[in-house]
Amino acid sequence: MKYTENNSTIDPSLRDEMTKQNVFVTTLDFIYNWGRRSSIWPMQFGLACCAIEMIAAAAARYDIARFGAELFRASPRQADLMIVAGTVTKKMAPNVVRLFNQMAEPKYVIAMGACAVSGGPFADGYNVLRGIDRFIPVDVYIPGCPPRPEVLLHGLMQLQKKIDSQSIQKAEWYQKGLKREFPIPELGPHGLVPKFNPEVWQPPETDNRAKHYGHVIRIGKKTKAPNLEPAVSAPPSPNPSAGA
Amino acid sequence: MKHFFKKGSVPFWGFGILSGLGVTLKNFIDSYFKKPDSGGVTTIQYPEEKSADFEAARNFPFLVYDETPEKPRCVACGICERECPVKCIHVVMAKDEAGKPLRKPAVFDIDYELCMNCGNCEEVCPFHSIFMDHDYEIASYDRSSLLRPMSKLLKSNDYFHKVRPVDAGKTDAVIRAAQEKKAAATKQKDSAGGQ
Amino acid sequence: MPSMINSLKDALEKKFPGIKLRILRDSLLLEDPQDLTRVAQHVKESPAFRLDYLSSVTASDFLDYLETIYHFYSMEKKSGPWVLRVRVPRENARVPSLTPLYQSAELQEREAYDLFGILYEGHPDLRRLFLWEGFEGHPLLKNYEQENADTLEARDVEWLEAHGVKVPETMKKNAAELKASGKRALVEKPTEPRQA
Amino acid sequence: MTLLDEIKKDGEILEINFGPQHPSTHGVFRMRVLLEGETVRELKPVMGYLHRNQEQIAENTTYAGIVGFTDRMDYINALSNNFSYCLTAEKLASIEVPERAAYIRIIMAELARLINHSAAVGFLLNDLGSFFTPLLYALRERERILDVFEAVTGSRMMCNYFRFGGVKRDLDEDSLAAIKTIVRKFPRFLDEFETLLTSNEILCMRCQNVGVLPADLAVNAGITGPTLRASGVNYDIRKIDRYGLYDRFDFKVPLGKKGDVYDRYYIRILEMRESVKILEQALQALPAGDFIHPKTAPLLRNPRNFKPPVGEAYGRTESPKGELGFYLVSDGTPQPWRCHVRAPSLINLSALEAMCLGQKIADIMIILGSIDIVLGETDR
Repeated sequence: MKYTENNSTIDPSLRDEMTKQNVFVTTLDFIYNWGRRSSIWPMQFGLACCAIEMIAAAAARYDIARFGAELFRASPRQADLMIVAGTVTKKMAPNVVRLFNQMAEPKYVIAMGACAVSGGPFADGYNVLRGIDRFIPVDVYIPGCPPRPEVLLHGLMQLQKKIDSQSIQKAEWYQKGLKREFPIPELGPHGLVPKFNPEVWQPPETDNRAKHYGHVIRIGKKTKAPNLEPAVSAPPSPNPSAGA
Repeated sequence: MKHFFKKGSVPFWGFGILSGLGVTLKNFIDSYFKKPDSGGVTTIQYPEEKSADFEAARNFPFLVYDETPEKPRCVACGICERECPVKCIHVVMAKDEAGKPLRKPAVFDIDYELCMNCGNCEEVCPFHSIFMDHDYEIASYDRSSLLRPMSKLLKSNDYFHKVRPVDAGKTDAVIRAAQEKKAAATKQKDSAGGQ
Repeated sequence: MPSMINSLKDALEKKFPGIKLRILRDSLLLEDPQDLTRVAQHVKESPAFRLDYLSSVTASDFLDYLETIYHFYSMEKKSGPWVLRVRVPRENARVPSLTPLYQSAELQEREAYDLFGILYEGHPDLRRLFLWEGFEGHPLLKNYEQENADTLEARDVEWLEAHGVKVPETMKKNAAELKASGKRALVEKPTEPRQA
Repeated sequence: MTLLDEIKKDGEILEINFGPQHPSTHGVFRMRVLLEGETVRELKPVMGYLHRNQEQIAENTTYAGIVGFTDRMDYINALSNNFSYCLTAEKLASIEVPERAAYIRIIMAELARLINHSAAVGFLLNDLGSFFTPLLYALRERERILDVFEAVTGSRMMCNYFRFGGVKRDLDEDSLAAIKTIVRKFPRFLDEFETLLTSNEILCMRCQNVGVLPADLAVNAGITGPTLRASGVNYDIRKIDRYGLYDRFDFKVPLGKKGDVYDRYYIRILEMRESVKILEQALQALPAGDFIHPKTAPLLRNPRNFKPPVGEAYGRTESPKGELGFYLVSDGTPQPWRCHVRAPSLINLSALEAMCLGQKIADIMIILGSIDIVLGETDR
C-alpha cells in the first residue's frame, strides 16, 4: 500500500474556531481511518524469536491492547495485519505468501525483525529467504534482532500514521480490477522458483556487501581437512581411506 | 505428587477451581492498590512513558566524533568489519588526491536491516570509535533508509556521555591516558633527540 | 579418558576376534562400517557397559571421506561419552542404521542423510528431515554449490511469465545468457578485493 | 498396501495437517495426523520450516562470532546455549574458568531456567484452553528477569554474554541486588502459581494419564530433561557431569512416577523451586575475583586469534529442555571445521508419535506442549 498524503480539505484554523463553540467538524475519511486504525487485528503468525517478543508485547507490561491490536486472530480471513515475526525460510515462504493472499483487503504487512526485513544474521544460508518483501509488499520495516516490544509498538504507530493518511476516494482496495493476488512460489531443486517477484522487489544497483564480501559462505574455501590422527602415531595400520 | 484426587488432597470437588479464582481475584484487587513491582499494574504507557534505560543496553551501533563530524575517531582500520558476524559494516579508507591513505574513513555505512545487535564491533574497536546506541525508534516505510551512511552514524561525544555516562567516562579516561603516555614519550624522545 | 576407550576396544576385540578397530584420540574408529550393528548390539546388552542411551549422531565431511560419529552414554551406570566413528567413501556413503536398536537415532540419521547424503540402510523411512523432497544436493558438504538468490535464471523467468508477472528486460537477457552458457547462477568469490 | 491406501478404501480415517502455521504449535512445527474419528492412528512430524542453516554459518564465522548465533537456537533462554557452547570451546582449547565467573554463569543459567520453565507451563496452559491468564502471570515474572538480563548482558533475549574463560562484563552491585529481590520473591510467585493450577480439577482431568511415556521407551528414544525425569529416570547432567562447579550446591532432582502430562507439568514447578535454592546458595557464596580468566581476557579485544589446536570436543549441559550438546571439530583456523548441535528439542520429538497414538485429537497439543520444544533449536 503506497504512502498517499491526505490533506483534509478543512483548514485547521477554521476547525479550531468551531470547536470552541462545541461544533465538531470532521471528514468521513477521518472517521473511516480512525475506526480502522484503532482496531487493527493482527494475525497469530509467529515464526521465530521475534514471535516471543511479539507475545511479550501482547502481555501485561508492554500492552498492545492499548493500540487495539491485542486480538490475535488465528485465521487469515479475520485478520487485517500480518506481522511477519521471525525468519522466513525458503520452505516456509510459499505458506507465508498463501496466507497473505487469503487475508481480506485492506491488509497490511509489518516485517518485524532483521530476518523478515532482509534475512538478517542468516541471510547467507541456503535455506533462508533474504527478506519477505521479495514476494509480498511490506508496509512497515522494523529492524532489530529481536526488536524490543516498544519498537514493535512504535512500528504499529507508524502503520497507524500510514492508515490515517489514506482516503476513501484514492483507496486501492475499492478500485475496479484490483490485482493483489501475488503468485505463490514453488519449492524448486535448489531453492524457490522464482527467486523473487520482480514486480514487488528489484535487487539494488550497488550491493556493497555482495561486491565487497562476495558471499560469506564461499565454496571450496578450506582445502585441507583436519587430521585427527593421534599426535603420537600409533602403529599406522595400512588404511587407504585415512586422510593425508 | 498430587494425583487423581487422593481423598485428602481436595476437600470437595470444585475447591481447586475456587482457590484458583481466589488467586485471580487477589491479583485483580492488588492491581488497584499495590505498586507495580509487588503485584500492581505493570503496564508501561509506551509513547508517553518509556521503560527504564539500562546503561549496557545495545541496539544499533553509532560512530563517535570529538569536535566536528569531519574528524571522527575512526581510522578506517576495518577490524570491526572483519569481526562482524553478519558482515553488515562496509568501510573504505579515504585517500587524498596524491593517493596517500588518510587515517579517516571515506565511506562507513552500516546496514541496520542486517545488524543483529550483538555488540562485537564495540568490543573489538581498538580506537574506541564505535559504540552501541540506545535509540530504538527507527521503524521505516522503505528499506533503503535502513542502510545508514556515515553522515547519519556520526554522533558527538557528549551525546555518548548523555546516553552512556559510565562507559563514556571510562573511554575518555583511557583515551586521555593514552594521549598523555604518547605526549610523555614524544617529549622524552625530543629531550633525548635534543642532547 | 584414553583408558576408558581402551577397555572398550579390548572388550570388543575379545568378543569379536576378527574385528579391525583403531583408537583415534579418545574415540574408537571401526574400520569396516558393517560391524556397526554387531558392536552396538553388544555394547547395549553387555553388563560391563550397558550403553543404553545414544546421545548424538553426527555426520561430518573430511574431504577424502565422510564420517559418522556416535556418542553413547549409559544412563544406568552414569558413565561418560563413549565415541564410535565410522568412515565411508564419498561416492556411495552407506552406513548400517542404528534406528532398530536406538530410537533416538531415527531423526538424527534423517538429518545426517539430508545434509550430508549418507544413506543409512535399515532406517524405517529415510526421508529428508529439514529440506523438501525435491531438493537436489546435500548442503553441508564442502563442495556444495549454493544458488545465488539475487539473479533470476531461465527457469524462474519461464515460471514468472506463466503466472503473468512482467519481468524486466535486463533480467530476461541475463537469464537467457546464463542458459546459453549452461552455467547456474552460483555464489561467487568477492569481485573487489577487500582492502584495509 | 500402506495404511493410507487402506484408509482411502473405507473412508473412515481423515488426514489432518497441524501447522506449520497453527496457533498452538510453539512456532512452525507441522504434524501430519491420521485420525479415525477423534483418536489418532498415525502421527508424522514434519520439520524444517525454521531450518536457518546455523551449522553452515557456524563453519564460516569465528569461534567468538558463533556465541551470537547460539543465542538464536533456543531463543527462550539464550544463556544456556551460550553455557553449553563455551563449555565445549573451553574443553577444546583447555581453558579454565575462574571461580567468580563460574558462579556468575550458574546464576545466569539458573535464571534462564526459571524463565523457561514458567513460560513452558504458561504455554502448556494456553494449549489447555485457559487462554493467556497463567501465561500473563508467567510473563510478568519473566519481564523482571529480562530487566536484569538487559542491565547485565545488554539485551533482553539475545544475551551474547559468555566468553571463553568467563563472561563479558562483571555483575555490578545494583543488578546483584535486583537478582536478590527476584530470588526472594520467586517462591511467593510459585506458591501463587501452584494454588492457581496444581489442584485445578480441569487440569487434573485433562492431563492425568494422558500421553504416558514409559521409562524404557524414554531412555531408548534419547529423551532427556524434565520429560525424562517425569517418567522416573534419575538423569540430570548437572549431577552426573558436575560441570561448572555445580557440585558445590546441594539441590534435589525431582522425579515423576507415571510420566504423563501432569507429571511433566508438575516436575517443572518442582525444578523451579530447586533452581531458586541453587540461586540462593550461589548468591550468598559469590566470591570476589576476576570475571574472566586473565589468559583469555585479551581475546575480548581481538577474538580472531583464538585458534584452538586441531582436535574435536563434545560438551553438554543440562539446558531446561534436556541435554544440549555441542560437537566441535577444529582445524587450527579461527573458524571451526564442523559445529554440530545435539538439540534436546529435536530428539525429545522422537517419542512424540509413541505418546500420541490412541489419544484424542485435543490431547496432541497438550502432549506437544508438555515436551516443551522450541523450533529454533529443533530445526537449527
